[in-house]
Amino acid sequence: MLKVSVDKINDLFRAIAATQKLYLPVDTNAGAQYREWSEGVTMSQALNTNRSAKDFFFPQTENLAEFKMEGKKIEVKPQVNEYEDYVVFGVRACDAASFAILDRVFLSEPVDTFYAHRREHGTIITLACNRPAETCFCTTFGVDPAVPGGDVSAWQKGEELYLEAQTEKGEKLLQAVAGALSQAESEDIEPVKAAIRVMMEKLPLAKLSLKGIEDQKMLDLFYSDKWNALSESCLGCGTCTFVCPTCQCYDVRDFDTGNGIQRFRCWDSCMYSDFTKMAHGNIRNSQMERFRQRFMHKLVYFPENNEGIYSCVGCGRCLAKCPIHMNIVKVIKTMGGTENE
Amino acid sequence: MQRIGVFVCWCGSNIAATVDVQQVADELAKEPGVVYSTNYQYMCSQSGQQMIQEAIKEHHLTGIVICSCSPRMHEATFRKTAAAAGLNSYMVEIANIREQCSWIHKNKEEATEKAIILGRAAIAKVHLNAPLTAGESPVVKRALVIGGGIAGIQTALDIADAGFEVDIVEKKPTIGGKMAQIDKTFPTLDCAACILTPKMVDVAQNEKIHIYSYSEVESVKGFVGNFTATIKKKARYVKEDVCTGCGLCTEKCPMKKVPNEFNQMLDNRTAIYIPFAQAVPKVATIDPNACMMLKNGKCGVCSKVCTAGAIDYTQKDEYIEQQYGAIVVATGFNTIKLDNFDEFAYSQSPDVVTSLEFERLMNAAGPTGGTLLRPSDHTHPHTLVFVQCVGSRDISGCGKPYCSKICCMYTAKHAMLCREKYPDTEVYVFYIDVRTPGKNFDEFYRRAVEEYGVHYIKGMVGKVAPKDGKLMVQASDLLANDQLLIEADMVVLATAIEPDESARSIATMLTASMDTNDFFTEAHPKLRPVESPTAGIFLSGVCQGPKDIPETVSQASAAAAKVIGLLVKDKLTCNPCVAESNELMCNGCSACEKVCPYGAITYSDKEFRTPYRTTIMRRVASVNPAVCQGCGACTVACPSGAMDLKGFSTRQIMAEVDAICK
Amino acid sequence: MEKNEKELAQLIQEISGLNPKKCMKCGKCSGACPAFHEMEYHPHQFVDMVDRGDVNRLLESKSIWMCLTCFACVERCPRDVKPANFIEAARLALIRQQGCNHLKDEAVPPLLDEEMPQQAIVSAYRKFKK
Amino acid sequence: MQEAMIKRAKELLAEGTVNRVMGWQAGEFAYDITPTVFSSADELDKAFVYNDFCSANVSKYMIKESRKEGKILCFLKPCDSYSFNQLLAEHRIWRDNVYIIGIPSYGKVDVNKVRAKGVTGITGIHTDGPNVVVETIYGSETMVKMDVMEDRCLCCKSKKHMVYDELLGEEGEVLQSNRFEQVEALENMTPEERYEFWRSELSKCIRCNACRNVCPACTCENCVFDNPASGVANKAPSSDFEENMFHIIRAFHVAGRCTDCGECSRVCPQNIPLHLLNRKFIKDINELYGTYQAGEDKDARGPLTNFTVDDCEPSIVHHRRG
Amino acid sequence: MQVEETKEFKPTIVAFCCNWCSYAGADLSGTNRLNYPANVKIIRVPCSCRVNPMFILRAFQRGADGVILCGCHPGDCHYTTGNYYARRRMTLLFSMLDFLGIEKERTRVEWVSAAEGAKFAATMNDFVATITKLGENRRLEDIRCKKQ
Repeated sequence: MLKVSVDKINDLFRAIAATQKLYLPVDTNAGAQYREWSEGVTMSQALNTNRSAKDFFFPQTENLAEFKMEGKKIEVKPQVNEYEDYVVFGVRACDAASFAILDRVFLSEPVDTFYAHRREHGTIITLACNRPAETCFCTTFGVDPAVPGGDVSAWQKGEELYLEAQTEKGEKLLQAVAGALSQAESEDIEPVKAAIRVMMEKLPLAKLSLKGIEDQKMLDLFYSDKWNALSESCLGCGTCTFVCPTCQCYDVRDFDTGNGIQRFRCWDSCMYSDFTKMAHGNIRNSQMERFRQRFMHKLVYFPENNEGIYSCVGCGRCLAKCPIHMNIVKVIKTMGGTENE
Repeated sequence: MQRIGVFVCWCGSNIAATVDVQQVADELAKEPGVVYSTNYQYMCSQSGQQMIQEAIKEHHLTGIVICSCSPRMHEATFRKTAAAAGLNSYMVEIANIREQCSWIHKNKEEATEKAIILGRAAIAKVHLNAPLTAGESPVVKRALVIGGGIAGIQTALDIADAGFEVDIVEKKPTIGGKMAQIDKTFPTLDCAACILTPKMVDVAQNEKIHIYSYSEVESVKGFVGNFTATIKKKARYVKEDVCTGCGLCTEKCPMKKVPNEFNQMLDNRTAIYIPFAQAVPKVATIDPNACMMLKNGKCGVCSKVCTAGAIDYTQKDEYIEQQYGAIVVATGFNTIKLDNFDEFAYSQSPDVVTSLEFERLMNAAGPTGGTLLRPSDHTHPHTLVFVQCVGSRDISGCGKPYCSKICCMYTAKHAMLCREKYPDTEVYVFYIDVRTPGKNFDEFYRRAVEEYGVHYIKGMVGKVAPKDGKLMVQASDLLANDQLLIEADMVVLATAIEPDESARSIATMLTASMDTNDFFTEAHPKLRPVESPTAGIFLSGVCQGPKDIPETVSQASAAAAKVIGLLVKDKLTCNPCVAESNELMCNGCSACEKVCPYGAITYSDKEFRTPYRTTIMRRVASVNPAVCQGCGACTVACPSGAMDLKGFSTRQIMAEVDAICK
Repeated sequence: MEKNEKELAQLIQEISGLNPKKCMKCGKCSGACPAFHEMEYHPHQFVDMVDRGDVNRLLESKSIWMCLTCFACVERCPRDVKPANFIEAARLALIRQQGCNHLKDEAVPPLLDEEMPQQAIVSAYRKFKK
Repeated sequence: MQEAMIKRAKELLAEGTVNRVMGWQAGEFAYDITPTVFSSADELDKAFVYNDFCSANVSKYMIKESRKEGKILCFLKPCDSYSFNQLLAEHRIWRDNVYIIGIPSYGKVDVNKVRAKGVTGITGIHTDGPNVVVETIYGSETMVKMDVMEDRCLCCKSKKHMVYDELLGEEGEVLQSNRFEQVEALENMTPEERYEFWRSELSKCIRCNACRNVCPACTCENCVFDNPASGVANKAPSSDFEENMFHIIRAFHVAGRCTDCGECSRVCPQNIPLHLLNRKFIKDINELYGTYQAGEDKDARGPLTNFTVDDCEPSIVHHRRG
Repeated sequence: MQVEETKEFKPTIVAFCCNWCSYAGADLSGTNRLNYPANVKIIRVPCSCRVNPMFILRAFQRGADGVILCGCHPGDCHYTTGNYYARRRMTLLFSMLDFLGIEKERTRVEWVSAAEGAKFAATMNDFVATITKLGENRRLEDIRCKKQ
């Protein structure tokens, strides 16, 4: 366990930024957003960033290949990226937990090399949540915001920031910046952890449980007539999917640049009417089906295929951002999720 | 993938001198889809065209690009060439490398480069061309003429002469219009009735012409070649086919104090009436607002005296639906109301009259039997003042901003007739400008001044005040820089004319455009003066703008010629480059309909299939290809991109943009 | 600060906010004018003079003070030229030329009536001198 | 107001005038209100709310709802009624199937503004006179309502309903609003400053399409941005240009039809002031072609489907302001 | 000489011309041999009202440095009212581009009749000069479409 005084935190940042790029949440007029640290940049005190941290490994758009055309000749040029090491500071437990879910998708065979490279080069420093918000329900999915995970975990206690490596990568990073840190005891942060857990208990969604859904048959859930009412006012926008740390669907598109074709991938949303549209048409024609797909995927299909792991980490972004305030919590409750006593 | 052929024309040295045609052909040959590329001295020549046709056949070309002069020159030529070789004419695109390249650029390298880019743009476009077939729509061989004045009469006669059926719809009980009210005509001074009434008789006797008098057009649907009009035949309470026009009823009718509109209300008529002796059809009409029988069921005299038994108090308005290939608007004019012109004392003294009233006062068939008498005391006037431009050329909002065109001449006519018939009268004409452009017009006016001694005074009347049975006319004499005070017996106002009040609603019905003065707009002010921009609608007479009789008649005949030109066709070939609405994307918002200048877009509620065997009703637009002229206004108004223009589709234009900016 | 004739004409146009070019020289204003015979220059001439920039004669003339401002010409004018407004503008332009005084000091004594009360003279000065 | 609305809704349901009620449903934390269709008195009792967080404009739902069997009761706030009227003008709503009750709106509270005051863990919020009291797991806080009101409500254009079958509460007036101030401020900047401003704003866009999908003027069956044949379709802001293009075309397509309800900015998860683009068009239209308020008169011709012979030339843009 | 010329900035200009007036006007300037720079490339459209704002943006995206729209003089439209609608649309679009900080000089509307060959050439010369002075389009470009 190491520590640094909060008023000297820039020394730590400086030390990290000396060898690689450092990203951390910064206050902007669009809430907290990850920005590259440079001298003078201060870290946001917000609980979480507007957009999730998945952007680091899975950016919204990414070039895959290019087809150069000259007259009738076509040349295929695969996308070659140069990857550099980087550090993300201030990731919360929920987002850190989301990486494991993304890994299951992108790192299983066939491995998504773009994702794998970015994942490999990134070091995550997480930060425990001292002031959780009402929209938080990470505990429902077994995430403990007092033990935030990542390559390095950090806790803030008063004017001190405590850091502890969780992985080899984290170990290496902390060693490299050891000059900016001083030794500390693990017990020092126990009160912080305890306080966080107390706060988590008080949250309005603390007792949310999926037990009631787990007990139901998949097809019963699928054919439930409750979906109609739930999806009735859904606008079909992609806000929930785009701010979600675990949504990982993308579309591959070609863009005619006039000199050739740029093939790229970009985030897609199962809420969109043209999602997975094929030559024959669309498989999910109504917004109800699309809506159902999103939640069935997160709460039923994904755990079915992934040892019971839900594809939701309870970060609460969709609760805050949905234009009509329909969200996974309301879905869980309506579909039979119980209040855990 | 298209198989495209590129043909680069030298145009002798016109292109070849500044553009390296060989290089253009070589470069364009490298473009995707181009399977054949060549250049030749004169592509438009017989042998050039032959070359194109052979290439089309030999290389199975699906599209061709001609790099040559402006498409305005030879697009039609090359389209025919392609068609002759079995290729759809609309699979041809022209790259304009003469007018817009070789002729304006001196540097050969630059010009060649530009020619290549223009060629690429044309290739990009032709890639997206689709074969288009000009649609055909049948033509109903019958014309509708709205208005039975001299304009309508002449148009109808000319159309009927060519062997086509014509219907005249006239809202008054008789045809004849304003000309029937006029006494003499300028500049020849022959009597209007003498030249008009024979024409009216011709109309009545012409088998091809049907007159719907006392009728109005209720609605018009359809489009060029195929209009459906509903005509409302107002109840005249007299059986038209039975009435002999003997006029006995009009003599016996006890209701004798109905103002006579034919005589501009200067005298009275009976409740059952025939407007004038030569009326066509010569059939009596009962005025429902005046007839005692119709109002309170007490009277029935006309019915009793009618030996033919033509009176039918129970008659109802009748609606007739009829199809037409063309519609001619001949709605004519009226004199404006003089409510805004108190200074001329029109409402204060009966001796202040409009020129149309004056016509009636001078007319042998008029209220005074042709003797000029003052309406107030029926005495002979000795001093007459004519005021020109009353309400014309007025931008103050009281009158009309335009020149009414006919007043100068008829005022000269009136003045001259007065002096001729009554040499003891003094006649003053106050004018701003005297406008006499027309055959024998200026001579006519000068005769009034020189031979008849009419006092033409440049200036305007500022005030007319009735005083002791006289009219005190205060006016300026600009040339003498003086103010005059004339003691007149009568004042005649050359009142501005305006389109008939029915014109606006008819224009709406026909989706024909109008100007701010409610005159119909012509398709082109110089080159298509008798057509409305709306296909199949033609304009005759004053409804299009102020005109005198000779002009009206020439325009009427011109409109007839245009109508005949349309009706002789069995089918209309439509420009295939028209807008097309994709019903699947249309949301029925009406934006396109609002910007369409031709009324080519209509809406209907349609049932659409939705998933799981459900359906939904949606309002969608459809374009009538026979009416659409292909301007494309709707394509941009449409936010969803449901509306596209064939031949100039969004994708085609964007492909051109891409090729040019590459 | 004295303005030349052109500028004066311009000033009159500006004050009136009207366009003399719209006049079609019909003379209806003069035909309607009740004070026509009192004037050296007549309403239609005002407009024309302003248009041509020939305003010195006009400003020196008594005609502009003869206008009753009855607005007959304004009412009757078919071209919305409003001659009376030009006349009013001409008056204002003239006054501005005189340091905003309706009368020049030296012009006052000859106008005085011998029997005019003192008070009237004083109030006249108040009224006509700013 | 909420009680009166429920009472009236129940009456209309009971007498069979309507068979459904479009309203707002309570959520988890007082502020997360969802527009919902209620079909029974029980449902209304259970979850119907009308409070300072019922800001969603429900008029767009009427496109779909009015095509269903039976009549629906719809509560419209003044600004929603403009949108509704505009949709009527565009023949998108079947008027006969909607029963409208106009309800007043006293300005809605923006929970983001509450959060921006450092408040988190919100468990309840209620209005108390001019103040808003926020209950959180960390304690309770009181703030002035004006400070946390939605921006669009602070420059409200009208408290008057443009269309209704009946009214609850008092009818308001069209207001003199200062809603163009921000647009003006931008206009007064140099082009460079404006460019920087919009670049920094629009680069935040994640193309979630919330602005488009919530917009009551964006009712196309198939948006050009979703239609591969349109030539402009794209799913992601994959270049600066695409960001600009999306927002220019989005604003252009609703120009003359946008009622300035402000939903686009409300729902933007990235807080882009999108309404400024629409307002710029409105301001230009007002200045160049005469004041026009979309949704005010459903029979009026929109400014872009209309013209006058004496319209200004496009070069006016070159002459105006610097 | 040649080397120098290639260095010089040559803007790409797209001119949308309505078929009936401006395209004919452009032809006339050719017939009269009135020069204007070769960077101007004309796209023929039936009427100025066919030009969608999307076309203009597309041109900028693909590398145009200036876009000009030419149509019949107001009142002379072949389709009677098309250019009136185009006028409103373009006014609002240009104003919006200006609002976004994009150089307003890059877009222009000119009314050129079929008889105004000289005006067409003069307009193009002037427009090219303006754009050349303004330099490359940077604010509304799409980097993916840049020639590499």
